[in-house]
Parts: sequence; C-alpha cells; structure tokens
Amino acid sequence: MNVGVVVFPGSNCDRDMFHVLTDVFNLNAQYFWHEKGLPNNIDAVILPGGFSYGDRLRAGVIAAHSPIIKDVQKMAEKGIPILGVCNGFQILVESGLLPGVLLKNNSLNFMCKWTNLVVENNSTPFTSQFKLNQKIPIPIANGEGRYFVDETTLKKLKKHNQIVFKYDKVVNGSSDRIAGVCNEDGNVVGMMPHPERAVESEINPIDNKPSSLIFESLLSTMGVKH
Amino acid sequence: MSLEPQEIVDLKSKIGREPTSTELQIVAAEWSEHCSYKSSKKHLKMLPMTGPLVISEKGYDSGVLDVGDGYVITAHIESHNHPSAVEPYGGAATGVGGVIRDILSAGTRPIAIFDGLRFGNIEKDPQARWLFKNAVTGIADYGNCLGIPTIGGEVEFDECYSNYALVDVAAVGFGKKENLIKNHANKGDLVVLMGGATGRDGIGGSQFASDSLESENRSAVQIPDPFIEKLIIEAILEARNHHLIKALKDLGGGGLSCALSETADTLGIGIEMDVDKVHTREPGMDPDEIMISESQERMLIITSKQKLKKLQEICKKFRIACSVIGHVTSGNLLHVKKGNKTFANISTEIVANAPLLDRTSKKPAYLETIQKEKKLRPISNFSKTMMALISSPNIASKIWVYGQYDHEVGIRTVVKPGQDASVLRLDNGKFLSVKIDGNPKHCYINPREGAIGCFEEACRNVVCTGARPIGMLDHLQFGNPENPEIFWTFLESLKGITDFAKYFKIPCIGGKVSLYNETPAGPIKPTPLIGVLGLIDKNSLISPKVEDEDCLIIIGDTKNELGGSEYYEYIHHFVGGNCPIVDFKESKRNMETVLHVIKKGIIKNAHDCSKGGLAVGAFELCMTNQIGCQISLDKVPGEKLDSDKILFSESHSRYLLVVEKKNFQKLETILQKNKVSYRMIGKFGGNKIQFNRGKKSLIDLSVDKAQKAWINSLRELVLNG
Amino acid sequence: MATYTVHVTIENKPGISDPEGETILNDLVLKGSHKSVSKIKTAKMLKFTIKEKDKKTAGKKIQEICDELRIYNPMVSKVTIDVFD
Amino acid sequence: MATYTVHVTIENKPGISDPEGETILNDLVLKGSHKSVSKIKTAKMLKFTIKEKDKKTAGKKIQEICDELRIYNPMVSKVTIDVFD
Ligand SMILES: Nc1ncnc2c1ncn2[C@@H]1O[C@H](COP(=O)(O)OP(=O)(O)O)[C@@H](O)[C@H]1O
Ligand SMILES: [Mg+2]
Repeated sequence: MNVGVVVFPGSNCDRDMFHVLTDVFNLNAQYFWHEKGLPNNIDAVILPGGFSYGDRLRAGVIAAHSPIIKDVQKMAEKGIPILGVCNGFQILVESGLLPGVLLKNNSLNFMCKWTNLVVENNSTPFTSQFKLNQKIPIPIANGEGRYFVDETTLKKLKKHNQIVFKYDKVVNGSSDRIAGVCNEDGNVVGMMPHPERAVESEINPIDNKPSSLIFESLLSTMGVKH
Repeated sequence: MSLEPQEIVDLKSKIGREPTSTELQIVAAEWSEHCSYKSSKKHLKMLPMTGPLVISEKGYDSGVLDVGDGYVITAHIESHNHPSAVEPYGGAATGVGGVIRDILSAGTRPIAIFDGLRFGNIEKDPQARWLFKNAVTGIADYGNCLGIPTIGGEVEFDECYSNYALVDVAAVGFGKKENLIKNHANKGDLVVLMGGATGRDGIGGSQFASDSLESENRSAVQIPDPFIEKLIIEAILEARNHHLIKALKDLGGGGLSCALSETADTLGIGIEMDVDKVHTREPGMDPDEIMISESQERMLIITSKQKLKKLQEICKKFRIACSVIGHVTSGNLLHVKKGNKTFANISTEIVANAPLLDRTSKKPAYLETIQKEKKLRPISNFSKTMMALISSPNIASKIWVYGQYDHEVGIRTVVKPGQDASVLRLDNGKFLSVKIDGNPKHCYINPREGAIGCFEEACRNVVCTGARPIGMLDHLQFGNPENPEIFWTFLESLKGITDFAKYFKIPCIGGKVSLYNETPAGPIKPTPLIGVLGLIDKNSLISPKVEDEDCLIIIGDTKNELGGSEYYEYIHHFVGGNCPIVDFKESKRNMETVLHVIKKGIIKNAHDCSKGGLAVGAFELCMTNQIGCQISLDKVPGEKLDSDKILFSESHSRYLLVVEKKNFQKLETILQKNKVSYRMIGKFGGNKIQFNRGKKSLIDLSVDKAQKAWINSLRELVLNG
Repeated sequence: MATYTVHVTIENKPGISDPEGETILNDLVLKGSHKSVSKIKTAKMLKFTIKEKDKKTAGKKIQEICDELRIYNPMVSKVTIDVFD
Repeated sequence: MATYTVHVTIENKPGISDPEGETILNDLVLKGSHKSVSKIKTAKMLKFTIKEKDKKTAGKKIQEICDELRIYNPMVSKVTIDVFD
C-alpha cells in the first residue's frame, strides 16, 4: 500500500513520519512536494508536522493555498484516509477539510510535553484498532495547538461523532479538551499530538503500543497484514 | 569599525601601499578579535586536538568525530552575547542560526541544539527577567521552526551578568562520512552566495562583539528568519547529495569579507567578485557595506560551471535566492569589483592572518584573599533552607525553559532534557550523550580549578548515562583581555582545561573564544563553558523507576569545598572559600567504575552531585522519581565536617547511584575492587525526604511539597517576579 | 493609478477570549501601579502598499484579498480596513 | 475622569527587515492574482482602555507603561500611540 507524505516548505516532521511508515510499519511511503500533484495510486495521505512557511500569518494558512491541497481535497472526497498531524492538522483546518481553528495555547508559549489522549471515536481509518476511551501516552509540541470551535459547531461535532481524541486533562485550553477531530465521513483526521514520536519504545518512556495502533488501524483499514 | 594604529602600519608594510577604504573595512572585520582570535590564538594551540576518532579537514567550522560504521558526528559551539544583551530575542535566535550553519557547512545534518544561558539576578532585576524570557523565546522560535530538537543546556543567574547576557549555543550534526564536504576549488569555479538578501543589518557586528558593550555601539541588531534557514538546510543537503558543492562556508561574523578571505586562504585560491551581483535587501548599498554586512541566513558555495544549473534549480525549488557573485582565480588575491571598478585587491593570506598579540598577564589581586573562609551564621532550620535552595533560580527545575523547546522532533531523543545529559540514538545503533556545563562562581574563586570542574562535571553527566567521553567543545568567555588580570584568568582556565583533556585523552574538537564581555559594572566572572560528547556502544541506561527498598549509594569524597557553592552564595551571600578541586586520579577511578557498573546493568540509576551538593542531588532523584528517601549523613565518606558542609559541599567526582537491594552485594564487590570511596547512605521509600545525623533529624520534607516548589518556582519568577 | 497604504487590523471577535491581552493586563494590574487601565486587547496589523485607481477600489481590493486568501479566520476574527493616501 | 481607547502599534523600525510581511506578500498574495500589491509590513497592536483626566495624560501614561514593561524593544521596534475618545 502507498502512503503519500506531503512536504511543504518548512515541514519538519516529514522525515520522522517517513521513517515510521517505512522502517516501523513496512509501508511504501513517498514524499510529495507541495507544488506537485498526487497520483491516483495513493492509498492514504499524511500531512506531517512542522512550520510550513514559518507559521507566518497563522499556522497552516499559507500552505492551505498550495496546489497540492486541491488534490488532497479530491482524495478526501473519494474517501481516501487522510491524516494531518500538528501543522498538518492546522493545514487541514485552514483549507476547510476539517472544522474548527487552532489558536495560540493559553500559556502563550510553545509547549513540548508528554500528554495522555483518550480515544473518543474508534471508527475512523486511524482509530479502528482502539477500544473506546483507550488511553494513549503521546507527546505534543506546538505553539498554536488550542483547538477551538463555537458552541453550535461543537454540538455538530458531537452529533456526527467527529471528536476523535481528547486530552485526559486540560493541556492548552482547547474546546472540550479536544486534541483531534475528523470530517463527517470520518476519513479525514487531524490531531495535534505526534504519533510518529511515540511508536518506538526506544524514545517512548511510557508505552509505545497504544500509539502504534494509529498506524495499525490504517493497515487494517487497507487490509494489510502487519 | 576600525583598526588599531599599529595594525594600520602593519597592513601598509605588508601590502606595500595605502589600502583602499574597502580594504580597510575588510581587514578591520577580519582582524577583529572575534574573527582573528588575535589575543588567544597562540595559546589555544596547547589544547589537544587530535585523537583516534577525530577527522580533520581543511576549512571546517565544526569538529568531526568518527562514530563508526561509516558515520560521523559534527559539533560546534558559539555565543551571541553582545547582540543578546541588547535584543535578547533576535540575538539568541540568530545565535542558534549561526551555529547551525557551522554544522551544515561540513555537509552534515544538524540533529541537536544545546543552550547555555546566563543572566543577572532575576529575583530582583526586571531587566534580567526580560532578557531571560526573550532569549528563551528566541531560541525556541528558531530551533523549533528548524525542526532541530533543543535537548539540553543550562541556565544560571549571577549578579556579574547584570545588564548583560551570555547566550551560548552548541549544535551537533550527523551524517555519512562519505558525504562530508571535502573543501576544494579550481580556477574558473564559481562562487555562489545563497540565502537571505544582504542588508544593512548587523553591520559591524564582529567589531561590536569585540568591544565592550556601550550604548553608542548598540546598533548591530539582526532579525532572525528561521524559515529561510530551514530551506537553506534542505537545499544544501540536497545539493550535497547531488555532489554540487566543492566547497562550503557559512557567513557569520565579518560577513562576506571573512567568508571569502578565509575560504581563499585555506584553499590556496584567489577570488574575484562583483558586489553588484550580490542580492541585496535595499538599493544603494555601497561596496564596503556589502562586504561587511552580517545579514543572517547566508551560505557561500563554490561549484563548477557545469553544476551551476542544477544548483540553481534546487535553490528555486526551495524558493531561496542565489547569486553567482564571482569566480575562483589562481593566486591568492581577493579582488572586489563593482562593475569594472576595483575596490579591493588584496592578498587573502594577509587578510586572513591577523598579526597575533602577546598579551601580558598578571594574577588578579583579589585571588590572594578570596579563598579565606568566613564564619557563617548557623542554620536553625535545615528544612527551610532546603526549600529555599530548591526553589532558588539556579537550582529550580529548568522545565519552564526546555518545555518551550521541541526536544522530540527528529525522533532521536532517548534521554530527554531534565536528566543529567541528553542522549540521542544514531543510525548505526549507537547512542550519543551530550552535556554542556559552566560554573562562573567556582571559576571566579579559582579560574583553573573552576574550569577543570566544569569539564569534569560535563563528563560526569555524560558518564551517568553510560557514555564514554569522546570529545570536548570549549567556549572561553572573559572580560577585556587588554586587562592583564583578566588575561591571566583566561590563561589559567585554558591551562586547566588542557591538562584535564590530556590526562583523560578527550580531544578538543572545537571551541570559541568570546572576550570583552563587560557590563556597566565591570567584567563578567570568568565563564568557560565545556561541552562533552560521549558515545554509548550498546543500549543506554534507561532508568527504571526507583522503588521502595532501593538503596542510595554515594561514590567519591565530600570535602570542605563550598567556595562558590549555591549554599554560600544564595543562602549566606558569601562569595569566597575553597573552590572544589578535581583529583584527576580519583576522578578517573570513579568515572571508570560508574561506567562499568552501568554497563553491567547492576544499578538502576546514576546521578551526579553538583550544584547544591549531595542534598540537592538526592532531592532531585527523589523528586524526579516521586519517592521518599531516608539518608544518614554519618556515613558520607570524606572529611569530617559540619552537617551543612556535608549537605551542600560541591566537591567533584561524586555520583549518586540507585541500586536494588538484591544487587548491592555485587555492586559493593566492584566498588571495593576498584578502590573507590563509597558508602550506602540511604534507603528509598515513603513520601518523605529525610536527612539525619546521628539521632538528629535535619531535613524532613514531603516529596510533593518539594517537587511542587522545584518545578514551579522558575516559571513563577519569570511571570510574576 | 495612485499608491495607497491600507491598514488591515485583525482582532478577535467579541466573545472570543484573548489570553495575550489578558496576560499583559494582569501583569500590569498585578504589578499594581497602573490601576487606570481596565482592558487590553491585542490585534495584528498588516500594512499593504497597493496601486489602484482610487481609494475606494484599493479598499475593496484589499477586502477581497482578505476574504479570498483567509488573511483572517472568520470563525474567530474580524478585520477592519483603513485606506490612507 | 474619562475613558479613552489607546492604540499602540508596534512595528520594526524602517530599514529592519520584516520576514513575516515578506512571506505573506511573496507566498500568499503574489502567488494569487493580486499583482497590484507591492509591499506588506506586519505590526502588532495593543488596544488599551484607560481612565485618565484627559487625552494627553492617557497617551503619556500608556507610553510610560510600554517603556516600563518593555512592551517593545526600542532597539528594533518603534511604537505609534493613538488616543481615541
Ligand atoms: N537552557 C536549557 N535548555 C535546555 N535544557 C536545559 C536548559 N537548562 C537546563 N536544561 C536541562 O535541565 C537539566 C538540568 O540541568 P542542570 O541543572 O544544568 O544539570 P546538571 O546540574 O546535571 O549539570 C538537564 O537535563 C539540562 O539539559
Ligand atoms: Mg547532572
């Protein structure tokens, strides 16, 4: 199965994601520079973290105007699994593929720390292997990571089961402690924490198994045995 | 920007004519203390620079170590003190940028950043607080955007830095040996300037770094652009992969003047260039300004005519400007033109080799009396003193700082900041452990022993992760070297570092000298900073949680060495006393022993004893593991001392080991065999940290209470004063 | 054609919290010496230099740019556009 | 005593680069079809609500606060203070 890793000027977790996809989960991964198009034989797309365009104006907003985003939109409509991590999530939100907005953390500082997620929706292509309410120890690293939606949108998110991950405690002031959401169809998922930093035991001081299920869910969705 | 009268005479006699104004500017930039090391160069030769793992190539700005299996690491250290003192955000950020380009110029990818930060008293001084807060944000914004993890460092506050700042940044790179850029060039090759546009910012920066800080020359402010730097990194590495780079040099202090003259001089070539070809930020810059501008985020590449097109394509892909500014000539002249008009045509050998100085040195008068001990007011409540110490800015947890740094990106960080040294995994299955340490309080009392102490402390930290030191970086920061007393302290520190490096066979792979660090109130304390890199061949020590019944062992003797300690200075406001002295033999024995027991898997955890002594070291173990401990001072090996001295002495070569009860026997056998001084001094368990002497309870505090104060106090201080 | 300077001020909509403004305010109030300040709101400003046939067109054009390129996020922010000769 | 709104605009001094403005111009605005824009400069704004006896005092007070709390660094930035009734 082929996973496309989209690279923008300023992306900086692309290589980490690529390593995890290829060396840890034995997938075929391929980089796609933001000016290029996505070919049809791609089975899933990942927008990795970083500082596309230096986070200028607002994290993700300039990258959301990249040519490749049109292809990502088309793939999203076709139901192909798409994951945005951190800056990738910000880009998905700014390009309208996901609802909400990511604001500066309440601390006003960049925050790098280990947190615990709770799985709220286990029917997306990236969470199908989880039990509901399962905990995931996982690091965050962001300055604009406070997910915000107004009350009406929040109701809609709940109604359509679009809240995928929550933090188990208040971390940055996000609405309803939300850490990740999906679109109505469930195939486009965005999350602020970094699963690619948590799936190897060598660098995960707590437990690398839960976060691995994010990628194993993708494998199983695609019908690949791991 | 100016040369000394004697230097102008020298220059004229060397070139045999009147220099042009552009030549004067170029030479002044390159002959500044910052670029030429004219005060220090003769003496730096004493450092051991070679070793079995050291790879030396011409023209590298960073040191290279062979870590086996075809891989190398590179490392370098820099400071950005003067700029940070006036614009802490931009100064600290561009400091990161500069050292990263040094790593890049060897052809390696930067994989880690370390920062050493020093400011005045943040408890009292809002200016110090402002400097600290903004310097941290500057480093965070720059390093985070690059996607290079900042994984370690240190923070220290001392009155001697009032109205000033020391911002030191070290970086480590990693790559394949075969990808190292072998700097070379041939006649006709092209000289390319890539990256940010050249502007008027930072004009005179290296001169500025070589003068004492006075308000009238606070004009060299640089605006950081980490986004361009990130693109430069990717473009350079892609160009490297396509073999498009014959020689590579970053632009730092002295701008084009230094980069061109040094490259030409080391490669034995001449360069002819046209200032009109340089992409500038503003119109109307004159040739002198273009030659000495220190605009950030620029790299100089020498490539061949055939490869230019591909190089330009890569730059275009990464949307960074690149201009062909000249070409390589035979001979050794730097020929600067504007169109057809010549502005400078001067031997690079002369430019790049400033006349070196023989500075006089004289032992400072204050050192005659500083070691005298003073009778101190006895401590009536040790628990209270302990709470004050663990909440003090120098000892409190630095999580407010490293929590703002992305220390996970790159997915190599095995041991994260907050422990002793940080550990990175390398692609060949080995691990790299790194720590930087300084201690101006010790160095002020004894510049030689203090410097050795910093070196040993950095080694101890690395050893605690199970790594063997393989290389060292030094950064020597002092006041005005024209003052013989200051120059003496510089020489003493350097000699101490040299002796230690030779004894332990740890080669110096890079360093930096920063002089003229003067504040309105006088010179800073001597502040040598040492970075140590260690290698772990097999799995590193992943510290399992400390549990009930585990034993606490101390290795090394505790001596009456409290001069410059946090206890004397923070609690008693006394500057003086005996500076801790490293006994080389004892140090080596202890280091080898700790490495051995870690490798054998006998112990759970190793932690070094440094600032705040045994008491703080033990508290740190308890607080990070959230467990109590009962410790008896009667058993601590060393001189017979009062309780406060046992608790807070900062004697070197000491380690705290945690061992499971069932392994204690095994450990003891090895410790005895190696003849190290040791005792079991405590047992873990419960939720109280207690220190007793005889039957008397000295300290009794709950882990939670201590931990809360330790973790939060720095943030509180920054936010609320 | 004339050159205009257009100031675009982006600020949070009423009802959306502004932690930065609050923090600066609290620093002031906590410090205690500037009691006459009762509120601080932060905003971001972009100053455009644009060549258009008249002032009105310049303002309209900038409004278009702001909407089309999402210079501000309409969910949380509003913009004010001021055109100067 | 009256209540005033005071706008404090902080921007880089002339001659000092503004990477954010440049990126917004080159990578967002010019990539679209908006060629009539030739420059973008970013600034930060703080809007104070303050009670003082008159307009002049309000402005002076705010200037004092900005200097004292180092709201901007005069080495790199300049501020403009506008007082509104
Ligand atoms: N400025 C900083 N940046 C990043 N990490 C830091 C910084 N200051 C301290 N740390 C981290 O905090 C921990 C404690 O630092 P320090 O007190 O200097 O250690 P030690 O006393 O063992 O030398 C280390 O892991 C160190 O890397
Ligand atoms: Mg330590």
